[in-house]
Amino acid sequence: MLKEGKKYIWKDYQKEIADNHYYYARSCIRQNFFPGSEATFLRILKNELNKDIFDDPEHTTCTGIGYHSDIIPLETTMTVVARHFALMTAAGYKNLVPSCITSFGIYSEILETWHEFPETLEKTREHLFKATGREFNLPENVVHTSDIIFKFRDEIAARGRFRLIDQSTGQPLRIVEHIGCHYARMFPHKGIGGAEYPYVLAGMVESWGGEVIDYPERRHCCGFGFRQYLVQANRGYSLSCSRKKFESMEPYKPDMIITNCPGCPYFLDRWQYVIAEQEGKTYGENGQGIPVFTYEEVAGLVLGYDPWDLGLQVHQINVEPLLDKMGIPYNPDEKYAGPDGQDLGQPAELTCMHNL
Amino acid sequence: MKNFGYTRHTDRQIDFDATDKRLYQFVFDLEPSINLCIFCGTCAATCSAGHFTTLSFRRISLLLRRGMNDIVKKEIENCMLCGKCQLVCPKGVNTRNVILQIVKGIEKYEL
Amino acid sequence: MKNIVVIGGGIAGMEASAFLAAKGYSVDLIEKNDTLGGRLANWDRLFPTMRRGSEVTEFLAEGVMQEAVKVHLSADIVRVERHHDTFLLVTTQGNELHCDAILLATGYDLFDARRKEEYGYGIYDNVITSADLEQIFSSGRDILTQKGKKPSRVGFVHCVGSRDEKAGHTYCSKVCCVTGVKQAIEVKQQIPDAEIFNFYMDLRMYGMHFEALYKKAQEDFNVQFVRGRLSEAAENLDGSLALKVEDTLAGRPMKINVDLLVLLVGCTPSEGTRKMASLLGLKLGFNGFFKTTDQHTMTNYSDIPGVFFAGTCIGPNTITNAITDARAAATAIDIYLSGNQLANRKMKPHEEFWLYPSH
Amino acid sequence: MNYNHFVIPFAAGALILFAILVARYAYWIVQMPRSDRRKAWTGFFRPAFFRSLWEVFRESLIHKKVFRVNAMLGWMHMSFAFGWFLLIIFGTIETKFHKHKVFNMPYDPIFLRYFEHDEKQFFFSQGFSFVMDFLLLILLAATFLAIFKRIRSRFFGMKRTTRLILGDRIALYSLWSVFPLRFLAESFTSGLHHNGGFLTGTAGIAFSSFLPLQQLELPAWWAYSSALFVFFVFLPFSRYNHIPTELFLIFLRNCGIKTSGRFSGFTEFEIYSCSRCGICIDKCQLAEVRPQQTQAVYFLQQIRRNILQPQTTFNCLQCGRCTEFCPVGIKADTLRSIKRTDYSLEYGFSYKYAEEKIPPPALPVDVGYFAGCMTHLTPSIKIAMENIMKKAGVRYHFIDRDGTVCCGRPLSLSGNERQARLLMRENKYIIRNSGIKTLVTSCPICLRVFRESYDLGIEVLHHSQYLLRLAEEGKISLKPTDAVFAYHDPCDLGRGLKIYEEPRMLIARCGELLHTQQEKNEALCCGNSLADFVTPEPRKQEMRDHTLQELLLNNPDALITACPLCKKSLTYGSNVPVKDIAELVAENQ
Repeated sequence: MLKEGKKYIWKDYQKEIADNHYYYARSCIRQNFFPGSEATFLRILKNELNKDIFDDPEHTTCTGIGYHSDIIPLETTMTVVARHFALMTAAGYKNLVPSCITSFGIYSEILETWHEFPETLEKTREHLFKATGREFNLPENVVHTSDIIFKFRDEIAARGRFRLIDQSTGQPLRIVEHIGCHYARMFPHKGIGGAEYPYVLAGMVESWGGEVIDYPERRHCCGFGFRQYLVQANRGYSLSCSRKKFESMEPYKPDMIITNCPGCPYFLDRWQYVIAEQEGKTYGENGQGIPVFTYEEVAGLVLGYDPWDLGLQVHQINVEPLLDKMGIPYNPDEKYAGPDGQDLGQPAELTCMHNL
Repeated sequence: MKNFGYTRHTDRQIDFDATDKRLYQFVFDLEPSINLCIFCGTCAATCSAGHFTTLSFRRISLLLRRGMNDIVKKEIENCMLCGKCQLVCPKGVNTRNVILQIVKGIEKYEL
Repeated sequence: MKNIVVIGGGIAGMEASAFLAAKGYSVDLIEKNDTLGGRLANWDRLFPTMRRGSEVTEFLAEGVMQEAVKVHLSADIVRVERHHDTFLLVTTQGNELHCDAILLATGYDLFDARRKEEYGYGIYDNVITSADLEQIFSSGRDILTQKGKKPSRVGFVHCVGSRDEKAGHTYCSKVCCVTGVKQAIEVKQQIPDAEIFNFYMDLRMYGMHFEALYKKAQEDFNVQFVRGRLSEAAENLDGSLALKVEDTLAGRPMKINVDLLVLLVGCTPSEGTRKMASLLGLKLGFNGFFKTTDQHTMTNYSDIPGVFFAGTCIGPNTITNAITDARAAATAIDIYLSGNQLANRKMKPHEEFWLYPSH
Repeated sequence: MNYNHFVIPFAAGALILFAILVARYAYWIVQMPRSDRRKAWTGFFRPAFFRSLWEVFRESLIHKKVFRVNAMLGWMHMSFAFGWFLLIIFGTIETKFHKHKVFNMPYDPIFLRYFEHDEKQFFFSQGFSFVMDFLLLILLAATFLAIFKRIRSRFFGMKRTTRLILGDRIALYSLWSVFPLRFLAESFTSGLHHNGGFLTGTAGIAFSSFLPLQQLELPAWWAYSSALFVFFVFLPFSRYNHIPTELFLIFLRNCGIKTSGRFSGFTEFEIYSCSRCGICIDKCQLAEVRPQQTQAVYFLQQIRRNILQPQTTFNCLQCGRCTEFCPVGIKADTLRSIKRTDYSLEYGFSYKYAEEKIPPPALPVDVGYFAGCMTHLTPSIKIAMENIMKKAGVRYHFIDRDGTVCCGRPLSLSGNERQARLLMRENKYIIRNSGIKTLVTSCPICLRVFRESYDLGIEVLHHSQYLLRLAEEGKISLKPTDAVFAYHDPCDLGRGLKIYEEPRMLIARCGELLHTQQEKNEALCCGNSLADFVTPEPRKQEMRDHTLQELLLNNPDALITACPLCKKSLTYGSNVPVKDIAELVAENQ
């Protein structure tokens, strides 16, 4: 693998990322499955980087899930997106930062459609006005939250207390990065590093001391695929996709997986459990699973935040072995204790997975 | 094993390195003209048995190379060895001997 | 005596220069490299004969020598002025060349395989181009993987940068298919144990004896041809490459590992073509090669009287046809300079771009 | 009693030979089926015995068939066989007169010259000397021819000659030396005792002028006896084994015994009767295009040596030309068919799909037309047949109009008799189910298997036979033209089913039929035989071109054949139209 070759490609895929004053759009999935990640993002931006970011309570789904499940027509999506822009305009922001990769894809796609077919933009303005009486300006800068973290990755590294290093050996952790499909597949030039060798997560891993693994099925989808997961009978398809990735990355002995998409960390995490239950096959060191993280969680770990504040207790795959490896202290007793000390409940007993 | 209401799908992808190419090698060694096949399908279109069944020499020739011997074995059963395919083949593949050698190979390797 | 400047010292430029000089013109041949021979100088053996490329360049050089063509090596044109029927060209060395006709033989460039990102050229250790492989052949080195192992399986990918709208080249580069077959045979000759797989969309064996070469590859060298274009390559732990193709004839996706992957890169319009087009104010065709006056009959003629084309600057072509075209261009220039009526014939204009989306 | 130690090699050799042959033949006879053995015993008391004697004289001594194929070769064989036979007969008689005794030692006639020098003592002694010398001269000439044939086979009009194995070589060289050594030994003796005939006597006088015959005489007789010893001992292990074996073969065959279905003791007689004369090599079209040793002679040799290769078994057109031309009458094509079943497959084919796909006719009709797979590839034939039958007002059922179930012969030719039976069963059901009384097919391949293996109980005709019948019944009338035609006999139709005349009679009604070099039972194969599993396509085309060359020698206007496969094969290489007999009839109707 020639790093220079990747750098040659990366230089073609740079994008402008606004410096400050962000309008934050939360993700349906993430705020439910990984609430700690979004909280951490805001915490990092506000407390560590001193940025102005507005977390608007009025915004809704971008309709991405419905749209990609073929149950929401494009016009509706456009109007909903237009409403978000109206909220942003009203709040006085120009830089849109969605937390969800699919939302990022939706915004990018809609903006591109309006650019190619201006009549659809006019129609949308009309629809939105008729429905809500709102008007909007187009955002000046639309980037994904992972782009923001990428932009400030070196600042985070500088302020960090931990690095992605195995404390016992001093060797960098071996990290699989997994990019959400909607990040750059549709518009390679809207993703840092392009679609084939995205640099957004790899850049973070490098800055924070880890080593990126490029394995054969790196580009393969996690298998979420909306329809595939949402219909129970189709879930085998999702499962098969993730399994293909695990099988491919297994020989590289990864320490962790880092992702920037709502669905991917969820499925890469949960499917390991399902595969263990269904086939008795386990991955990771000693068969204890490969822990899966969002980039915010990893940034939080680097910055020395308390693992349970990051929400790592909601992961299916236990993160403790990795925390031990990195030398990050944690209190096992507080794992399932909520902010007020109430019991969060624990995952059910597992039959197959080792050491859980 | 827990029942989740779904199971993993078998992969449609041909994993070339995981399939058994002994049969192809066996046939190729005895009838190298099989590699002249350009998969034009003339053979399959004229096939007497293909008139009644799904038999296609073109597909057999291809799947044999990919080591998908189960399908080959199943499909070849219908061949009547009449030789029409051989007469129409534009590349001179000795189709009938290929078929015979495949069956022989299936017996040899107990596929 | 009338002067002619030929720009580009590849095979077309060389042969046209020799023919024009033999006709009694004073010919200046401008070549940007320090040797003549163009792309052929980097090619080892030729399809379908397997003769050395150098034999052809030597033959052509003999003509250039014999007819005392004035060869300007390491020279480039920096300025062109047009005065009625004559031209003034200024070279990088400061030479001012006055001439009555210009022959453009600016050839082609190879497609930059790095642009086909998913194939990993320049990223994965064991991905090389057909041109790299020719270099290995010419040098007499063994074909080895990056780790110095003899490859036990080699893949060839056809149409890299050709017939690919995403890569910006909609046309067929014409020579890569048969080059892929030729190189597959050569690799097999060097490594008889190796398995060879050629991944193709269509095999275009249009030339005389090309089909026979293809058949030989199948029959005598057991080269496997897989109809399916490579979608993506990824590197395995051991440095081999995991290829994803669809076996379109089986109707199934296929994964196959190879130790070495050869990308059969296509032809693109050359840097020299673009430069001369802007210096002369010539139109380029839809694909970026020179636009000829007519597609069928006036392929050596540009829209500027006195400016002519030869060889692959108007589109990909074989050596055989480039040489023939060079001689045709020499004749066209001769007819033009002799004032013969033949030069004044006109074709009804046609729209070159009717084939392509609105432009 | 005459005796010298040098008689031992001869006597020992003769005893060994006798012992081996008796053991071997006894074993084979035991291996024959009981019914065959019964036929053989009773054969002695039937005309078969005398027919056999006559055939032995004709073929084993005179070699009539060899003469027919190649006169020079015939002469050589006759010289050896008949010459040696007479030498033994006259030698024995001579001995009897000489000794005035009925019983002599078996070696007496062989070495008579050495032991008996007084030539004047008995009746006609000079005459015997002359005859014996004359026969020796003929045998010496034959030896010379044999040696010359080895060096220059083309002189005999033979393009190829058989390759020898070790046993053959030793036997051959010893045979070559037998008669020259006898000549030397007898000459030396007559040089000393002046008792020879015109040849040995003269030579003896000449030798005595410059050779120390006293010292050479005994060694020469030793050498002669030793050569006989070597020849006798190696005979059973060489091609010359055919000499005694053929006698039995002729008798057994005349008793009505033959090989069918599987190998028996009789087959052993057949296999060992091959003289390896090599005629089958020259007659084999494969020999023209491929160097492989696959012809009948090699096939039989490989069986004898138990090294039969599948390549040899399956690399054969089964055109039957080798059988047709074999001087010994070995049915090599039948043997090869049987041998192929050794390679038959256990399973791997299943045809249950066939029968329900082809429906019987809506209304009962008498005539059923079966086009066959190959006819569907040459649709002009079936169109012609339909046109003729419609025009002739025949009500017929086109059995395989919507798809053919293969007749099974191609499978049978691959040795998979069991699977072929499965297919035949399906087809038989379809044909019987159609309720027809006459089955007409355009394909000789189908026709042959319908007749030989189907047991349909109805009339089965080739379309040429049927068309001739229609013409003779006046249902179709043919207009003669000026055109000249050449006719290609399809192997299965001609040599296979002996249908030579019907197509010719039809052609004669349409124009002039030219003779070709090799026709009827001698006809060449089109090269595309379904029986051959090995020959690569380019070589088949080469064979086809040879065949076409011969067929088109007299520039016919069209080439007529009566087999869709032959038509398909010949069409690609021919520069004149190639038509099926049905097409010709349809055009001239």
